[in-house]
Amino acid sequence: MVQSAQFAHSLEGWFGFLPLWGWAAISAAIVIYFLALPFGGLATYVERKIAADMQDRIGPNRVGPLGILQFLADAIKMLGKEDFVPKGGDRFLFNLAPLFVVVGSCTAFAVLPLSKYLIGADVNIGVIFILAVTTLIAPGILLGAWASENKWSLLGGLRAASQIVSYEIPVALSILPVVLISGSLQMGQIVDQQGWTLFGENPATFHFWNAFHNPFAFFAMFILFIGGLAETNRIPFDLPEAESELVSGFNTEFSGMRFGLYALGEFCDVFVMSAMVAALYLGGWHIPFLDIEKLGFALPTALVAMVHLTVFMVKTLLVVFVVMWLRWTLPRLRVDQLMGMCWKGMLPIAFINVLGTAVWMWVFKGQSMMQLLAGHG
Amino acid sequence: MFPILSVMTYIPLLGMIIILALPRNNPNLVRWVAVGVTAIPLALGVYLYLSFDRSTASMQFVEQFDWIKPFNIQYYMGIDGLSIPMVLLTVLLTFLCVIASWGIETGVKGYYAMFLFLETGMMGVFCALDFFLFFVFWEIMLLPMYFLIGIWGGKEKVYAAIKFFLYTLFGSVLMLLVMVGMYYYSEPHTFNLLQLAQGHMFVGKTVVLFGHQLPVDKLFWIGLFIGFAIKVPVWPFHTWLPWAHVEAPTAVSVILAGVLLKMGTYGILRMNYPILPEATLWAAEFMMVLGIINILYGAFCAMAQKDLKKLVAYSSVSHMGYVMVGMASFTTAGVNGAVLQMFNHGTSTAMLFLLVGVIYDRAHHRWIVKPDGSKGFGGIAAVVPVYTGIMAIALFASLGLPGLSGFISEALVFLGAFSNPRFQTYVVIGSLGILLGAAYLLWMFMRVFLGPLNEEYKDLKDMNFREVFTLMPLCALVIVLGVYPMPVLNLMGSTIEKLLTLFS
Amino acid sequence: MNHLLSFSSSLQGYLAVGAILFALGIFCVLTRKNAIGILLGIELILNAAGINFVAFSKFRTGLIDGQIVALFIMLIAAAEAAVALAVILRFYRLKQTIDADEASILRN
Amino acid sequence: MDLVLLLAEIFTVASAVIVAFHPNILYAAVFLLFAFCGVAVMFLFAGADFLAGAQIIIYVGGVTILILFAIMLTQWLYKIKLVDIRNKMLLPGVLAIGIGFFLYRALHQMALSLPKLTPEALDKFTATPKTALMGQALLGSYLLPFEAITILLLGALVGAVWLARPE
Amino acid sequence: MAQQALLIALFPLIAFVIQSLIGKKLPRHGDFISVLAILGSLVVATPIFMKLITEGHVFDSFQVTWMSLRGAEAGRLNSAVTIVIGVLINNLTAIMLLMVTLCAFLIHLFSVGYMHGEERYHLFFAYISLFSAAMLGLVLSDNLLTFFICWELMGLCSYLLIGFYYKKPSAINASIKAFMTTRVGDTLFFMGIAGLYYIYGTSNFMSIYKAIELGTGHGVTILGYPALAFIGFMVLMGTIGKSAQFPLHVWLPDAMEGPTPVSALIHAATMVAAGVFLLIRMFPLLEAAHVVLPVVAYVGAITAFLAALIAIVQVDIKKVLAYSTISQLGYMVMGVGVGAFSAGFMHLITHACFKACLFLCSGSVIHSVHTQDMREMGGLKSKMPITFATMFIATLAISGVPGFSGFVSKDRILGGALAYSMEHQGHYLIPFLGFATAGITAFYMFRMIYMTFFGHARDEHKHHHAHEQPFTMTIPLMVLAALSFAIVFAGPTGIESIDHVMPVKWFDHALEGVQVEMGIAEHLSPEAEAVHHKAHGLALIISLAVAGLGIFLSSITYLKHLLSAEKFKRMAGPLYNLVWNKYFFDEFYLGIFIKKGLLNFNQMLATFDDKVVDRIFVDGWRDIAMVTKNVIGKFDDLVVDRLMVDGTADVMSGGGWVLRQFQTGKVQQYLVLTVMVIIVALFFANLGLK
Repeated sequence: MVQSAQFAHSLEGWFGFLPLWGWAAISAAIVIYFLALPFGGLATYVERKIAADMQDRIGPNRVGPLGILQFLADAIKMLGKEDFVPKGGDRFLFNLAPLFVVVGSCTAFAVLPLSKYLIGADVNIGVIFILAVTTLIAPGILLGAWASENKWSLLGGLRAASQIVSYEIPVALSILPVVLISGSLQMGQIVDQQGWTLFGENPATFHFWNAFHNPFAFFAMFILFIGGLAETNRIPFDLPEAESELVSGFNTEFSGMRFGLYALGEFCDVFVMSAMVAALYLGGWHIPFLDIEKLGFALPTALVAMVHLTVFMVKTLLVVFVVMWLRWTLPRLRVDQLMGMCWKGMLPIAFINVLGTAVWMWVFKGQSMMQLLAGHG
Repeated sequence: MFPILSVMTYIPLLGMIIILALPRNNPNLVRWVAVGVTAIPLALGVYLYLSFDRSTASMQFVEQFDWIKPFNIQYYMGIDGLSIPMVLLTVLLTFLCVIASWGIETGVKGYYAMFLFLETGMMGVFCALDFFLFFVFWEIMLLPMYFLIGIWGGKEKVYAAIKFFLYTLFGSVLMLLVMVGMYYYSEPHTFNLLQLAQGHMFVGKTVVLFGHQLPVDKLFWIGLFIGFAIKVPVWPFHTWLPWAHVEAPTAVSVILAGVLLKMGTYGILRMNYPILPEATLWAAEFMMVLGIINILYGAFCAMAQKDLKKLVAYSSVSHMGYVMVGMASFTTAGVNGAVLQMFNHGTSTAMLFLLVGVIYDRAHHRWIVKPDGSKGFGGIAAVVPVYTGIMAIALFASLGLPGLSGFISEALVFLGAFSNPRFQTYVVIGSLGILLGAAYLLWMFMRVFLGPLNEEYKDLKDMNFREVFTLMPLCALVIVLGVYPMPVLNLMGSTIEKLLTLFS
Repeated sequence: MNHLLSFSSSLQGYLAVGAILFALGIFCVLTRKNAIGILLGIELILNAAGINFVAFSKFRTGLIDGQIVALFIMLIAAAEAAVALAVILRFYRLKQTIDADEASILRN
Repeated sequence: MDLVLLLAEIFTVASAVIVAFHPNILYAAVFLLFAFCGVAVMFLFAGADFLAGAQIIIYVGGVTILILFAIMLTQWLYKIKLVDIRNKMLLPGVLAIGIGFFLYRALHQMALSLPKLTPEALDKFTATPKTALMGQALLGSYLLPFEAITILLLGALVGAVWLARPE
Repeated sequence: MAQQALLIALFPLIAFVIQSLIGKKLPRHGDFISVLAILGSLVVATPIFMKLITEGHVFDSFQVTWMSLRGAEAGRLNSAVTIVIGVLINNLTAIMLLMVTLCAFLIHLFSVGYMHGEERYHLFFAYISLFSAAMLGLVLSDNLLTFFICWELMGLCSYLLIGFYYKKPSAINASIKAFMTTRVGDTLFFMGIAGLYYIYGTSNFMSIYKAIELGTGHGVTILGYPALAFIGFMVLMGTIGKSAQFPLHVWLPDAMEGPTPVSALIHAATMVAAGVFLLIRMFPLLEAAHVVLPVVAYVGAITAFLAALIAIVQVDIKKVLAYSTISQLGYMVMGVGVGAFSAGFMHLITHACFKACLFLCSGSVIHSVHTQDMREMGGLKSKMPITFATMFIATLAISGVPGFSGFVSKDRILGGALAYSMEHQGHYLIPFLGFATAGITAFYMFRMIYMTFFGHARDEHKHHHAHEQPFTMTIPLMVLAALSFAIVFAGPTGIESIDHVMPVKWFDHALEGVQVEMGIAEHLSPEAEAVHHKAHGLALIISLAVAGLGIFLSSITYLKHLLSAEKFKRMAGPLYNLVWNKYFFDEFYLGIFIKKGLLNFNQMLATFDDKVVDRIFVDGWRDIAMVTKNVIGKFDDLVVDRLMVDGTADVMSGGGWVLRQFQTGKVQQYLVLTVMVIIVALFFANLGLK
């Protein structure tokens, strides 16, 4: 894995370019695509496997050991399919739309804080960056649906777009408590502050995971998670592709690699959302109550980075697992329930969370519950 | 530092928002929330009382920062010995009134929301040290009061509410003029009450009005005085009071008499005295005469009333006269007595109004003598002994029986006023008020409680636990302060010392 | 080429882009029959204004005030878009068309 | 890096041209989206990092979607042809060019009259993160406009909902 | 000693608290608590008295700060703002304490029997406990402020106890009358206290004595009067109210509506005597004020005489005693007024004992025959021997028969009065009224005894049921009767030979000590001594003579029926009418002053307030506003609106028609125009640029 910051630094020599992070983001994004794409593939496999387990089936088991290479086989199948555009459809947009989705979700990987020493681009507007690029998904779906010249598709697309636009608001508001707590939009900084150690140095400067910083942040995490589910069109919010109503929703007319791109984008989006939950609220790379850099002896940076990466991935994948788990647990919502829940339920709660966190920060001078408990006033 | 005064002021506002967000169909929830919300300022009030530094005359628990910078308007809160008794009275009475309002059945949400809003206004008035801020809170307070009387009041509620509103607004207008004038004439321009009180800023300055050159400080004094006098209420600005009291629901009457009236005298002591000392001395005799008129006029009118609540209302007029007399005496005992009387009248008149409310809840009228001349009540002491006992305590506290709080303050007022040779004649005339006070209250007591039982009321229920609970704290205060008033006198000593130094 | 590069990264480059966007926006507004098309033009115009503000903020003042104004422009644009689209939908329900020329009730 | 900026500008202008001239309103909307993205990149190069993020979130995530919605609700579903551009282009063209020209000229003159920043200052300005600064400015000297905008937004929201309500 | 003495007042206070809160739930409704409390007080008070007897003098005091007010002020004599209260034990206090606790204890005891089974039994004891506490507190007070507080509390208890039978309209009327009448005096008394604070800055007795001795405060005026005179008169007003002196005596007879023990304790022995006690406490001030004492004397004398006259015609046994009380109080006040304040004080003590005895006896009788009307009694002597004996002893005492306490004290007052009139020429009315009263007293008291106990039973039924009372009620009678013998006080009788026989003279020694403390020890010149001696001798003879005459007349009229009372009644005619109606004081006060005057005035003022101030001055503004509104509204409608506004509109609409031709309704056309204008503007703007 190339240290992207260094990579960007070398670019600077060529272009003499200042904002360093701008390039860093783009370059890192290119690198991350190689992480994102396998993830997307693997995720389809994992999802099928989990589904099978839950339904007491075996699931994919033919290709490779335990069927683990199934996604490769699927990919090859997709690539081999006919390039098909529906009659009356808009070819240009039909081709363009899936790219929106993939670009939108994969670019976000650039700023995910995999480790203290392994962040694609630790830009100072990291959180906003993620929010910004993932908005590209909505037009992607909408345009693809329109270009299909299909009523079901269009309905699915409209549903998806309205759903994503609506849930964007509680999601953004649920990120705000973290911003209030850490005073930064930079992913690395946000994660770094969530450390907590029982040994060694005075932990007063850290405040444990943001989820446990105060009660409001705890609730905000759930709002973020639920909003993320809706934004990624996951069950129970999968109305845009509700097979019982709309055949397959916005991607009804898509086949082959275009369909693959939609699927890939969706899974990447799931990963990004899960990673956000993990990084913003669940301490990111931090091992609970232990800071491997403050054990009293120095570890090699590479090892630290690997441990961090492992921890972060474990947390993220746990969240992803919950997402998949929910798919087989909860029934789908109706449209009015969906919107009502967003505007009447989650939005007020998110507002209360923001206000509550602000009050908490003011009253307790920014200390977390753990700090208060530990008495490090 | 923890902004305790702001918290006390705005917690009710927060409570109002919470209450407005509660479901409409669960009035008990609303009531309990209101109780909970008002309990917080009460608890903080206890903390204030305990941690208040009695040895200094300077402002305490100060919060000060710029609010509207270009006009030098500050958000300036703080309390001293003058305000803290009033603050304590406010939080206590509001808490009790919320409990006493349990019987309100219509528009519970709105009622309690307005009530909490009212508490915010009252707290703000007593804590504000910036004239502008003071004025804002003064006006804020007006609004919920208007609605509380106008919506939940009695038969002629609208008339009473509008009367109250217009009267007070008239005073507010004058106050606003004075406020602007003070800002204009002060150097540097400021609304800060403490700065205005430093140095005799307005002495010797004049303004030409209608072709006459008039001294500014006296004009200011008169303007402010009328503004506050309406709230006190000083004769002849008192006619809103019987209306408002009679038409308002019980708890609102309590607040009206217990807290709002005090704002007038508080304002005079807070503004007229320190800011315009020369003009105050100039008008001392005038204030004294008005005070005496208040005492006697209120007492005479009270004696003629047939409505129990109106009687109590006029007794308030009379009792606020004592405050005026004490203030105008410029003696240690007088001013101490006046401030103590503000507190004591708050407790005793609150008791009376609460008790009137209790009987009104049961009998649905309050006539001592019905308008057609027949007997309203009579001999009900036989069926409601607890009620009678508490009423007797309230009554005797109100008429200044030694051993209960009213006596201490009235005695101090008269001792003080008599110590000033200028006013001895007035005091001797005013002492008639003590006599009349006893007369109208005991006469009322006789006609309502004693004598043969009016058979119509033989099934009257005695007070329930909630009602006794609302009255017990006041009862205890009345007795304790009657025996040993220093807990309250201690609070204000230093401040009054500083205030009186201006006049000696 | 270098000339073009230095122009494009200077204030004048930004101003030029802003002016072009503005002109295109005006053109779009004036030529579209469709109300939504007019809206598109307006968005372009607003963006052009934002570019100018940001450009001056960077190249001349060195303060962030320009960016703040640009932010306000964005917010107003969002509000405007919402209201405009609501109006258009309403208009559509009324007239079954969104041709701007049809919106002439004011004439008489 | 100037190259990238130049590409972004060209991309922006090209997209804007398509917006103005493409007869299909939907395409115009899609290219408007691209133009927004290009402008965001320009913002980025002008040191407005936060603004760039906001540009994408608001325009791409909000305004464009709204416009697409509106188009689809009023055009496709009801079978109205999308191509709707006027033939009379001369007067608008002249006016547009004229106003663009004068605008550029006026701003250019204004730019000349203002003092230039040193290259160091320019770099420093570009490198400074703006989020915190903007936050302080919005809650400081720009508090009143900020509050006014919030009220405007609220009003717009309510108004829009009211206007678009079902009969 | 002084601290322990506080217990005396504290015991009954605690009893009051217990009784009022939980008395109803206690066994026997808690009467034992009150009795034990007052017994405790008696136990604490006795050693103090014994110390006085053995050592001849007690003095102790202690003070605590009650209120300390901070402030600053100018323009007054005393800026002291610390209110100090405390306890003062001196000879007067010691005697009063014993008297009050003893009487109160006996009366408590009596009440247990008398009030048995009454409704609100526990409250009765609560009230009289509070009363005892207040009275004892008053005695213990070393300053006028706490004195006043206790004074008022006694008033409250009096109010509550008179109105104890609160369902009886006459009782509640009497209670409110008593409270209000005394409060008239109280209010003025408080002005006096305020005056004291004004000139001395304190109301502590010892400080006042010292200040008067030093002469401070002379030359200060209040309301234009000399300050001391003002204060003296105000204090006198307090006494007049509390001790039921003319002209505020009207409440005391009505107060007999209360239970009889209350009448005995409050309205005979203690509370009403507190007024006299106040005069005695303040005697140095009265003396220093010069003008007050004669007024005091006249007030006392007139009261004594007028009340005695009324007593003759009363038929209610308690009313007779009530008027007798007023009369005797008049004696005391007169005694103080003529300077014989030790005699006055002695009469206070002796009167307390025998009058309490009389009241309790009457209570015993009433309890027995269930009526108060003497015309329905008669012949009870055999039925109630103990009651009769004790009452007879007390009657002898009040009538001034030698050998009984009343004779000693009354004689000394009369002697003092006579001496006073000899020294100050012209004041002959005082001794004259005094002697006359002495005769009348003997007359009506014996009339009462005869009507009650002698002769035949006038109401057989009631007579049949009459019976002697149980021991709890008779023992107090006997104790009080025993105290009615002169030997208890053993003061100088004015007869040298007797004085030598009984040399104890503790009372006089005690009073001399008090005079020294007050700084008014008498140093009579030999001539004055001679005058006094002569006067006392003369007074002895006259008083014996008039008392004998009174008893004689009473005996032949009511015992032997040689003279007809009815005939006298007819002969007296209008005079009888006047006396029977108590000189029409009640009618004057209630009918004219209150009903006609005060209430109408109130009604008028309230109407004025409602109809004139409120409706005209305040609501009048609304009418003015309405009229103004109408006028301006018309103007607005016709001139401003029609002519100016609508006219403008016409002009505008004409112009609008012209301009409307430009309006096509096509948005984009407008835009084209707008852009054109902008371009033109920009063009001109660019012209200015280089």
